[in-house]
Amino acid sequence: MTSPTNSDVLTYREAVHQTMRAALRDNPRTIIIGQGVDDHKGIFGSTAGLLKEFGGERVMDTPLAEEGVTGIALGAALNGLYPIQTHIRADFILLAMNQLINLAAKYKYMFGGRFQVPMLIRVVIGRSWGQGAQHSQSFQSLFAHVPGLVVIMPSSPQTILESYPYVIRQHPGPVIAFEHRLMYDLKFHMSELRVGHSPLTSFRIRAGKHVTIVATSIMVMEAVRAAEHLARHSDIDCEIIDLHCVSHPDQELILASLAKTGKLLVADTSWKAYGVCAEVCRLVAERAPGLLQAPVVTLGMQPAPCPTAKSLEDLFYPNLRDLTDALAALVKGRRDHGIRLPDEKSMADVYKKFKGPF
Amino acid sequence: MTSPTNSDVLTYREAVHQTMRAALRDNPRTIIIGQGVDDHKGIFGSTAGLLKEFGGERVMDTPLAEEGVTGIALGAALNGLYPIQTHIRADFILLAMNQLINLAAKYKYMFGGRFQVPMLIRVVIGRSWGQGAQHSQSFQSLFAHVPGLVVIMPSSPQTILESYPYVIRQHPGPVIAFEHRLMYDLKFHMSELRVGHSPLTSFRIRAGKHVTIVATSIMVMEAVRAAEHLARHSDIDCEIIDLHCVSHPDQELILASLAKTGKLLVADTSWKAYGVCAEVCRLVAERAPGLLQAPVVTLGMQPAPCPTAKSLEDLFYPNLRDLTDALAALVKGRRDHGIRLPDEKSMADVYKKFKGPF
Amino acid sequence: MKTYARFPDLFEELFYQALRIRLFEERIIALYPSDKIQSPVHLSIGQEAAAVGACRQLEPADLLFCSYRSHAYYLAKGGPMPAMMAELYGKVTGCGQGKAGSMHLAAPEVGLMGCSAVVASTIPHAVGAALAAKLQKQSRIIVAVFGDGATDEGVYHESLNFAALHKLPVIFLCENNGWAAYSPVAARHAYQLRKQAQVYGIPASAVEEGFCPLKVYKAFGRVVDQVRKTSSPCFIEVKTSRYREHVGIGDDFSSGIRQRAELEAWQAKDPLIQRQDLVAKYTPDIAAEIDAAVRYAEESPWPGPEELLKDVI
Amino acid sequence: MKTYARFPDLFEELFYQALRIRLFEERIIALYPSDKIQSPVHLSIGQEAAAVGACRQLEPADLLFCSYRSHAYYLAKGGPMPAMMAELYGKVTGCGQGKAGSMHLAAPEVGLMGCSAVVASTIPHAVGAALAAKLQKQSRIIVAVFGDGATDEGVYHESLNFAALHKLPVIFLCENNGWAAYSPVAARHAYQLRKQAQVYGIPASAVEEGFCPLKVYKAFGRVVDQVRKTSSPCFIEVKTSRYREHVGIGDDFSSGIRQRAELEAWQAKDPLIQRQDLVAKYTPDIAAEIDAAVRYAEESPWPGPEELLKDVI
Ligand SMILES: Cc1ncc(C[n+]2csc(CCOP(=O)(O)OP(=O)(O)O)c2C)c(N)n1
Ligand SMILES: Cc1ncc(C[n+]2csc(CCOP(=O)(O)OP(=O)(O)O)c2C)c(N)n1
Ligand SMILES: [Mg+2]
Ligand SMILES: [Mg+2]
Repeated sequence: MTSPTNSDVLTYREAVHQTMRAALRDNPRTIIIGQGVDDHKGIFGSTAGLLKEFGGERVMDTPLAEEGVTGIALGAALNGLYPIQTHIRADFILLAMNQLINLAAKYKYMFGGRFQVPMLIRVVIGRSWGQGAQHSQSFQSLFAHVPGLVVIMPSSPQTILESYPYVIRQHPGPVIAFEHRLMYDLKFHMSELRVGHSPLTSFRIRAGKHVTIVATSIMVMEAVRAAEHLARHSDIDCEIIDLHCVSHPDQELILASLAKTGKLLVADTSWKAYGVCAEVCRLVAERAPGLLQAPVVTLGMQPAPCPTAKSLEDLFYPNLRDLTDALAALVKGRRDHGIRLPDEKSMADVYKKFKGPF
Repeated sequence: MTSPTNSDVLTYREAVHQTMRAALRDNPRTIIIGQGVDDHKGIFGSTAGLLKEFGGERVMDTPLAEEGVTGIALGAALNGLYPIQTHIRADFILLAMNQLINLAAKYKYMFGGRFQVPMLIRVVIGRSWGQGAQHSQSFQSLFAHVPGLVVIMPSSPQTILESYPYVIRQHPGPVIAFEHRLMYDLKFHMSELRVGHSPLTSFRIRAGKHVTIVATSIMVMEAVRAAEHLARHSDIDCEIIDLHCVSHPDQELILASLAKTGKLLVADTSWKAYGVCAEVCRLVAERAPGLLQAPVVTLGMQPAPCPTAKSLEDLFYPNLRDLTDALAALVKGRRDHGIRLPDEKSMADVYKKFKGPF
Repeated sequence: MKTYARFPDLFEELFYQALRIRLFEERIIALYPSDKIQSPVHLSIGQEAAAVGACRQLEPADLLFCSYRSHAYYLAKGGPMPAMMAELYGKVTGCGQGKAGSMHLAAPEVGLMGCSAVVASTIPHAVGAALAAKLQKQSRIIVAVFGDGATDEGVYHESLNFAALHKLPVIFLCENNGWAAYSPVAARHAYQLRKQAQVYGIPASAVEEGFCPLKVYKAFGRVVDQVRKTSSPCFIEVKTSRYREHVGIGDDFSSGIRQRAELEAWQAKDPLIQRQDLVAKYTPDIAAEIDAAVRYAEESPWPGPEELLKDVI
Repeated sequence: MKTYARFPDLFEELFYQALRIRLFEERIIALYPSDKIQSPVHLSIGQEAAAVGACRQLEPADLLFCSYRSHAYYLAKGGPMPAMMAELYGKVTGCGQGKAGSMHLAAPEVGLMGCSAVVASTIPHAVGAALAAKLQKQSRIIVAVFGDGATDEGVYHESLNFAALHKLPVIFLCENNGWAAYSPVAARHAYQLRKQAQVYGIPASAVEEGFCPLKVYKAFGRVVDQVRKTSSPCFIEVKTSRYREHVGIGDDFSSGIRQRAELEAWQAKDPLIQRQDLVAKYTPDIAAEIDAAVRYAEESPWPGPEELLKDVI
């Protein structure tokens, strides 16, 4: 994999695909295992063509057996393979919680450091177009609660190209990566890859003066769009932190930003309660609540299962307009801030463009 | 069940047992289902004797099949039964996450309100005496994150006698109750049962001026002991809130208390990150960070799997001494607060008395 | 559902029901490009006979638990067509008030107790409902409907074992279309479905001619009789063929996953294709019914904001 | 492990290994009231022959995955006794540095790749290790050891299926002691263990005389040969008997759960009880080895605070 230059444009899908291909090519002991990794759809294209190039033993379809296959991946890791396991929807990982939390997370510690189980579990978050209650969940907090697991949420091709090769080559334990289905088709501009330190941390991706946005996954992209909108239509200058490694965020980065801005908005892909929104609030409340010049504002899914009707789905997820509005209100200190909000059209190129069926 | 008077003394086990027996007696459609509910140990005595009184169809042992049995309980609820399911260790519930989160939590909403699945899932948290990494976890936050589930953590016989009959008779959906193994053998003084409102909320169980303690499960008992110690050995006056319904806490109660004390300590049975500690911080950070006169202090398990050696286990869990020390430091605003701390002996009647093997 | 005073015979009645499902789903295909149905659809086209033959043997009190591929069962068990179309449109008049979509149909009033998009996850529900039926001495039987892929999952083993252990009145109805998404059975099963059920002492039979609703009806009738008589579980496999792609309205040919010949052999025996006389005879009425359902869906309102947080607890 | 230059015969060698395990666990019983071992113990007393007979057939490179009831396998596969006793004591010199306790023994240097307190959870690990062995063309075989209760779990079905599908060199070794905690097999299984494995095309055999290490050795040898030859999975059931209660050092009689006669019939055939001549012959050496292990454990330090957060990631 060569380091892309500034002018490069890549889709999220292409970035995942590049890293998957490189992983198989660079290490004969890497396998990709999961339902459908070998079919023509190839997990939304992220494993497309790899069966042909590397064969069915290394790009391995499985029966529907999430708990069993996760245990199999773990056992394979104990005997020398590097397994990359896929879940085409995060919702299905609930069938593998025992293996991930009771076994994978503990395999090193529980045996006094005698084992390591390096493996990557790729999990795709679904959203939009009637995915509904069981194809839309975003379970990062369930894993980030548990010591022994590293949980990342790549927000862009950039973070994928930085994180996946690092994890696959160097990280000694299980890593769970939540990818976002809605970003797969989107083109992103690439910057120089940040190298020289572990990407299992958080990143400041925009400097600003008035408010700190801590965001995950697709909400990072929304945050950038909101920040650009506000830069165009107001004097509000947003600083954005891509939380990225939600299990091991860079606390100092967040606190330093907050020290500057005094205002914090957290935007996550899941429910607020017991989620990323709560965890970031813990960090601030425990370490420096005095930095807050206003209450923290949080955005996440509404506290309900995900409905299928578009009219409800549109309310269920925070959108660019909600985010911009919340930022403006937070910075201006009042709801009637008078700042122009993005219109429907400006959102249409992302989630409004997504069409199912899956 | 008659309302106990002030002078009554009851163990946690007896309280659970009373409610289980009453549930079977009062409604012929109630069943208790789980591994070992019918054996001579009867889930630490909580179902002892019920097989004999109510028969094997209503006190039903099962194969080891957590996902299947949870689904079976849900299906039984859909066809008229009230199932009470048991997990002798919270750790095993990871095998039933799909049924609980993808199905039970969503059965009402996902079908537009056409179904209800009233059921009680009793889950026992293990601790001490070498239970180790897989018999010691406390997964309340994994469920409290998910809309559709109600999660309670009874801290005493009192809260059991208030909550379980209410849940069993009146609550229309799934409730997950985390019981704490270490409290089973302990005798508690009973007060008049608080009736007339839903017990699916939080309770102020001690009024105080200087610090608000929000605690769950066995940490409530520890908080009371710490508060009593501080009352004896210092001028510190603690207010204690039993969070109890961790999925639906009483936010106003916490904020009102904090408005009075200005200081907050959260003590939970699980890890801090993405747990109860985080969620209570979210509440404060979103609604009234200005009430905080000092950073929030949190206590929970250390960020590791649970080790078995006693020397490590003692460090892994926060104990009465840690709690008292943290409270004193928080109220006095300095670590060298000079207040006498509880000694080993004062802790010996609780977790230090517990002997395995299970 | 429109009922005919009298069909000339049972075959035609069943044919009618199967055609009704097929035309309904073909209407979905026609509507899909309009983007009015924003919901992943798993079509039963090719598999209608299983639902029709089975449901015709069931009483209203008998309960069904199904998967995301259950348009056919909803209609065959008697669920109202307008509420289903409205659900696909995401309207508040839908059978799930617009919260369910295609994958979570339900019609408890006729015994369809829920459909889940998590493979195999409703199988234990059927077992549990059967446990409740037994304990409450109800005479109803319960049917779990699932695909061959669902049998890969551990919970299937747990469910078979529990049902057999407690002698519960449940039928395990496996629609074996040979595929789980794009994985063929041979890539997933080291076992043979009926032999596996038999290991649990569960009588197991199969219908090879799953294209014929009458054949399914007869075979399923034997199973229903047996379960009613013995109050113990039975397994039945219906061999069938999914004409469309796993999800959505396309097919599997362009991708090279499946050969056209595989389908054509099946279609050559499919009465809904072969009996154009009957298709012609019944299509007009069915089309009118579907038109009405579409109209109902089109005219119904979206769920409003007040629905968003309703029915969570 | 103390090795004798030459046992008179294989029977005595196996007897010795089994006795070593029994005496080790009897020492646990003796020590338990002192509260020095603060760890739930699941004793293998009565079941030693399975571990001894099986492990004697394995090469050092062959891998084992076990459950919480694995003192016997740890010792039989060659794990060092002092590190095990130290682990039970919670000392930093333990095989898991005091973090594992009785339920999570491991000795990767001799192929014991982990034990889990979650029933059935290591079965797929063995399958995965066998997959890795196959892909890397290793010649080792992998053994999953589990109880009859573990076969209740869905993941067992998933594991059998996967192993059979991919023809993996794994042996499923089921210690059938008739009980899962206090539930007898009949209350849990609608299936027969060997027939179930055979459904997946997995050859299945059983050892009825699970009290005899030599019988186990021979039967297991046939299985090992077959797996090495075919590079495909096999299942073997060892009928056995747990003398003590499920967990802890007591028995099951006082509770009325089990009849003394059930055990006595088994014990009447148990060489560790019947061959008192051999017991007398080997006890002194074994006792000395155990003494040394206890001394090692007693004298070892506890893990210090610096261990608490080590090895998490
Ligand atoms: C637990 C789970 N794993 C994976 C999926 C993705 N998925 C949806 S349908 C399907 C195939 C199921 O095949 P089968 O049970 O035969 O039913 P069919 O679609 O053929 O009717 C898969 C893998 C899922 N929905 N749930
Ligand atoms: C998943 C899970 N469910 C329940 C338990 C509680 N439990 C521990 S051992 C055991 C019985 C297991 O029986 P079996 O597999 O036959 O092994 P044995 O103890 O007889 O050796 C049970 C139910 C557990 N540890 N894990
Ligand atoms: Mg199929
Ligand atoms: Mg057993």
